[in-house]
Amino acid sequence: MSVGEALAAFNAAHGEAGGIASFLGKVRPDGGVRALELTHYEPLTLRGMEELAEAASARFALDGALVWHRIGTMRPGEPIVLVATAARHRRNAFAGVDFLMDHLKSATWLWKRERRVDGWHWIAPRPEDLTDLERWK
Amino acid sequence: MSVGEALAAFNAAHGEAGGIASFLGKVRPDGGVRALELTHYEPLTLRGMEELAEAASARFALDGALVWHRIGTMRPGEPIVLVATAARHRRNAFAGVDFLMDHLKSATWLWKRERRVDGWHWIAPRPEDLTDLERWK
Amino acid sequence: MAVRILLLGPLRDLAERQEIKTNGPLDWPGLLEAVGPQVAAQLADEKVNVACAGKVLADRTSLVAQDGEEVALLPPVSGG
Amino acid sequence: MAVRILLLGPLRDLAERQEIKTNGPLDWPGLLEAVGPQVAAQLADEKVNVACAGKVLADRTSLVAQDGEEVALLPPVSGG
Repeated sequence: MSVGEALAAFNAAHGEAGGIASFLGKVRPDGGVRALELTHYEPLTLRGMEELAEAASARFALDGALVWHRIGTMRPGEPIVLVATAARHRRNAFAGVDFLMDHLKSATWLWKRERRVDGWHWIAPRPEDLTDLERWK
Repeated sequence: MSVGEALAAFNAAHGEAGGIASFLGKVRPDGGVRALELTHYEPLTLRGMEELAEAASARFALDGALVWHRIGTMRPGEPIVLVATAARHRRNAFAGVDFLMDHLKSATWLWKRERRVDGWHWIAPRPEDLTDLERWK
Repeated sequence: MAVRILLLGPLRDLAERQEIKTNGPLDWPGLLEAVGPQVAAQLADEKVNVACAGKVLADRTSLVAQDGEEVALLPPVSGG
Repeated sequence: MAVRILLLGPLRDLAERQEIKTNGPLDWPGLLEAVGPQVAAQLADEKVNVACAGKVLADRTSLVAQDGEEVALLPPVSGG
């Protein structure tokens, strides 16, 4: 299922929602990045993402939430993450996507490394990612 | 062109952007709304939307912006408005969509009325729409 | 050739017409007279903008529309 | 049947292996010994979480893993 198909299905599933917000994150080609690799810990990662979607739905009165994250090796321009929310009011839909992305960035069991010309480099969360996460506490 | 096709084309056109945020606004079926009618003033509306997209692009360092608004009569569940932004960083993409939607709601030459069981009613901007707009000043 | 006065949004319903034609040049007092008392009362609200020849006027009372030009009365908007 | 210790993310590279097997029951001092000094040094950082049998431990030093259970060493995450 492509990103477009997933969004179309999510939209069709929420015909009564006033608004649908989404975010698609892709591998950026800058900094000489040749590839990105995402790994997870299967017994924890999916369950954590399900709990995250439930937390967002309750907190922002969402009609629904879509939370996708790829694992494996991806090349520049390829999608990594797709989040969508359906809500009665647009500000709730926005806040839901914002909340979900901040938690996928720095509070989900995923590890990211990039391959540059000189080999693989692990990516630590940036200080601003952690500041972003603090906003929801 | 459907909403899904428009988003897919926008995504394809911005392969180098790290993130793409979007918002789709639809006619809500609640409050007994049978139909929504949007009118515009042709010599001003499109030009105003183009200026708005340029302002958002400059302000949030966007790689691109998609701003669509339908006019005419729409039924519950149908799309009214579609906004998408491409940016290097997700917070910029989010802010761009938020900014564009606030301005489409209450600072674009569009007038909205809804048909309920007792006839047509003009919709004035809500006080919170104007407060939302103030945030960007 | 005349001045076309276009009524947008709720003003269209209030006036029960979409358009009024009158002879130019048309200034602000002339506009208030041409649209009739009901619409003129609405124009007392500064949130109703006036455009002439495709430009919104910063000062509505400075209106001078020539024959062949379009004047648009733009009440508060609501899109999205 | 043994305790499997799984190394995630950067710890996998540091240890140059993905998995260490040892005999249960395995407690916190036993874990530090089993993983070797380099990984043990990383575990001094409280931001490295430890899960046992699919649950993240609130207090890592309370670890008691039985034979057949999986222990996962979870360094700081970075997704999205």
